Amino acid sequence: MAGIWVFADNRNQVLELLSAGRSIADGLISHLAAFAADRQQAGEYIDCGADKVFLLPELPQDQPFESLVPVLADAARDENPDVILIGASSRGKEIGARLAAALNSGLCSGCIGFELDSAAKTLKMDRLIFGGAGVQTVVCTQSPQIATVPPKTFEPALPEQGRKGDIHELKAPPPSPVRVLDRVPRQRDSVDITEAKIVVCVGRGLEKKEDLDLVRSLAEALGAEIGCSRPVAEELQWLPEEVYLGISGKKVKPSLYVGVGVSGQVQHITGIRDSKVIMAINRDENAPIFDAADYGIVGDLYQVIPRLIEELKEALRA
Amino acid sequence: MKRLTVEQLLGIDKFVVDDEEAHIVLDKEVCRGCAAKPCTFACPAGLYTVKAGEISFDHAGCLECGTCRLVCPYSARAISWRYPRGGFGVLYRYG
Amino acid sequence: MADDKFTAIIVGAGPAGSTAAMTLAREGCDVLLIEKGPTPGAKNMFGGRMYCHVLNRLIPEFWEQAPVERAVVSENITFLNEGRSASLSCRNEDWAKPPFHSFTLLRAEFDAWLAEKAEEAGAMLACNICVDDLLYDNGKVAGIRAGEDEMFADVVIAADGANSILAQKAGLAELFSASQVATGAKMVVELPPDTIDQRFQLSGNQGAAMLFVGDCTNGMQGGGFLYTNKSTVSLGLVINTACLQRSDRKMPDLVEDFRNGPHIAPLLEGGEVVEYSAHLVPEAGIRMTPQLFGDGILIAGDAAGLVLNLGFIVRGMDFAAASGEAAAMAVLEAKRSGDFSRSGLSIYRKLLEESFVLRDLEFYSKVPQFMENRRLYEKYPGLVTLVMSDLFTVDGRQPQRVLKKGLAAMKKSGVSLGGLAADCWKGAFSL
Amino acid sequence: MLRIVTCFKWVIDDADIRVDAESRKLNLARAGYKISSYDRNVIEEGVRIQEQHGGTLAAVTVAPPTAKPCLKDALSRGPDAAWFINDPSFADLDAHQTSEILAQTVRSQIEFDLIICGEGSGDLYSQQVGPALAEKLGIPCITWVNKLTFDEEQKQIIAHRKLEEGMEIVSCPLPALVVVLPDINSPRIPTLKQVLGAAKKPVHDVNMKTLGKVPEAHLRTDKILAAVMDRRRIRVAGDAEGIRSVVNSLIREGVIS
Repeated sequence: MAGIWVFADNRNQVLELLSAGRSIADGLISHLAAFAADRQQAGEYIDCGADKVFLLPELPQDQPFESLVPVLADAARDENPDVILIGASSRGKEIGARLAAALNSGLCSGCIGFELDSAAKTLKMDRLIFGGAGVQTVVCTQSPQIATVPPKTFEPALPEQGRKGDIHELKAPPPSPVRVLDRVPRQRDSVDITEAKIVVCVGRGLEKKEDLDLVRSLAEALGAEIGCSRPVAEELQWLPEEVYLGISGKKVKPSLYVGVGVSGQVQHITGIRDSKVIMAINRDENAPIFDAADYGIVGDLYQVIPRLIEELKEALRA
Repeated sequence: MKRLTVEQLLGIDKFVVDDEEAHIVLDKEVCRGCAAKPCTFACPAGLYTVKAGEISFDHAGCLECGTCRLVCPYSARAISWRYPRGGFGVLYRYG
Repeated sequence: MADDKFTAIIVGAGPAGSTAAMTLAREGCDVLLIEKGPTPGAKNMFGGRMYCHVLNRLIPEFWEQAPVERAVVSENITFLNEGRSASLSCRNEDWAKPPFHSFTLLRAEFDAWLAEKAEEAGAMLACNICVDDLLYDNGKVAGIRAGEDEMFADVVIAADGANSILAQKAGLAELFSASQVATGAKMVVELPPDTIDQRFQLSGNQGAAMLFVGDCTNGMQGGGFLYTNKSTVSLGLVINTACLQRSDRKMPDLVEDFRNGPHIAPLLEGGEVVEYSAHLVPEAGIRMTPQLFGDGILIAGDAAGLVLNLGFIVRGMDFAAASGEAAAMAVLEAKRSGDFSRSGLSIYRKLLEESFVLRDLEFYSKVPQFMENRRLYEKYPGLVTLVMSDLFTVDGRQPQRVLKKGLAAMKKSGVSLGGLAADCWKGAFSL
Repeated sequence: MLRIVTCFKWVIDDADIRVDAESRKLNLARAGYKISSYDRNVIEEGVRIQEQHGGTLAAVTVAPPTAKPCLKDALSRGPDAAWFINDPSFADLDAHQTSEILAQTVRSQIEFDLIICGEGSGDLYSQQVGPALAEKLGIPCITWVNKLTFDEEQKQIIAHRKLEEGMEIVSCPLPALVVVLPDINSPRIPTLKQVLGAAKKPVHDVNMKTLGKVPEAHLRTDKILAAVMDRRRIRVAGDAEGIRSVVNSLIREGVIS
């Protein structure tokens, strides 16, 4: 038995992996299998492309999710899948690494894209190395070919009416010596700049602390969180250290980054490079940020921002 | 060849920035009374700038030459200067 | 050896410190060499060239193993004035043959190599350590403090560079004044080796050295330099720090102006800047030499201001290495007599006087003062380039005798005959 | 007595990597090496636990022989001894090979209660070696830990795991392997005496003679290219017209609504 397996500890990532897995399964004329927490999820995954769903056993309260590894390894030994895609959440990364070791196979961590060689039945997988400076293309020489895939790498699969699939229950794992004593959910109200959809970033082009109000009104118009470059937090201390972006600070990947008076040193750019769209406002047309931006507005931020807010309000009202 | 700004030049260099301890600390009170502010011209890294009439300085990017404390008319009082802690600061790949 | 007592603790693994450490370790002394950078050389920069004579004596044929760049065969001095320039060039192919005259080099690699030689000789090297203070015993320097740690030695050699923190702490020197030093800023520009060969008329291991006077410093005391390395070019400015104090142009802008100016840009076309660095250069010669020794302490290299700038020759590394060696010899002598006091170490000065170090600084003692003459930077580059370009100009007008052309150019440049004669006399007398 | 083993890697300093955007080649010619910054936290955590509970602390690395300077660096940070598992072929190992070589050496030569690994290496950042090593040694693994304590009475460790959904506090008897996050501690800077002391600490040289053979790679690297930032670099003036065109583009792209 072969197959393409997808596994993640959360629904969204399973759906993303199902769309990636579907293309591989079609290319290799194989079937697609997913892992679900319950029957309802199993049904959804089948609708979204799974031909088979393994139902994960319910774990005792004091067992960590990762104690499922022996169950996954046993299932893989039974069915010899060709490919296993794992959602690269924190738990997924551990599970992937241990599973690859247990199955004596290779694992491509942080796979950001792949190319299927249907003849050789191999995946050429891309991953970032050297802190994002390089892209390494690897092929797993063992079976199964395993990869962990970061969230949002693929679009989620969409449900299709009338799809059918098998549901297969997995047995409970042996008890893990790692016991959960407590779980503390994350505080949702504290601002986490790395989660923001839109980030407005303040640089040294801002002349005084009071002018942050101007930036705040822009952020409000955009529905953005405010971040800053290193000196604004470290030296001027206008904003807390938790929001400075860069190689030594926070790394963000919002859908829109707006740099306000940010010159764009490499160290800063490294922290924002994964943004979907980068926009910059700077008086200096030679500022390096413009080379790293999709949209650059050359002008004095004190004149540009009020106009920008006006245009935004008008455009968004329409 | 493209002209480079001093920020771009410093961006090429390698720094291990000491976020805990600044090796150069200014007494901005003294700087306020300094009209000439020669540091803003002499610093090869251009780290001394005037913002809203006040001197602004960031120790990240310092090339550790020592020019600032020699050109400062109020040196002893305005600039507390020492080398960064061991292992921190600028690291030349060529030199 | 007690665990924390050395014969000598040497602060700074540059050419002075590493030479001292190597010399002492070769004689079997317990030596600790302390460097604040993660590797020796990581914090060091210079213009770009070392004269070979000292190192070749200490490590015969060092070029066989040391990371040197090119052997300089081509020496050039160029006066710059707006779009005009006039150069004086000299070439000697023998300089690129053993025993070699001078090498261009890059300090990050070279200083690491020299420190390794000291380690091989038996010196203990500790990197990433910034020495904070000196320790005293009955008024005599007895060791150093770095953070919480104290380390003791019979003698401390301060080879900690132009900012000479330790010499000041020991009360042997004042903080150098701005007029005694220059600020040097340099770019390393990467170019393919054959491009460098073609543009500077070099081949094989040959290198070129170029000095520039005039516009590049905006008329301030100092000059520009260019040294060719294997696959990079070192380019920069050295400007007297006191002049910089009154400058209306920013130092980094001056460096970029120089690189992008009409005289340099074609030489570096297509090159990529791979480093920007800056450093102080002691330049007051013998006048700025501090007390070179005290009870339990010696000062060497840049920390002692041992640099010689003649305008057409700039020497620092050979002075540093030689002073490091002399400091080591002084320590050995003090060890023999068991006297590390001020008088026991006073032989250091004698050794420096007997070697070329203080001899040459003394010989050229009037040069630094001569160099302070503003006409050298403000007037003469204009005069020389004007005279020279007139000499080569054909425009169909009534020809004039060279002398007349010269006098006209002097008038235009605002130079008086008397002033020029006096400056020539001073130059001839001091150089 | 608690026997702690810390694993570290000597990696290329990514600050020294130059990128040629046109050929997409990475230029590593003048790149320096350093102890992977994640592993400085690993060693510091080992030191911290040893300070509180005593016992031994070893530092282990798998590297080519040219990585020798890493030993003095690692030992100056506190471990009592180092294990230098080296061979010229160890320059480009994949996570499987590294964890396999570590597992072989630890199994046959190093007694331990607690192994500490880093979040990932500064170069390849596979984030696999820790969990894979635990699996190969057949010991429990606790990943993404930002607080670690040892309960001497119960002979177990208590660890705080930082996960997407929040904190998970777990206990585990020893022997075990822990993967720590950089925010678990701030590595101290080695002092002069530590730097000097490092030269005198024992280094166990483990080479092919002891290892027998190198495990085969499970990942084949086809190519390594520079990551390029493909940005559109559209530039407009800061007037009403320019700003309006940018706003319209942003709306069209669906990044603002």
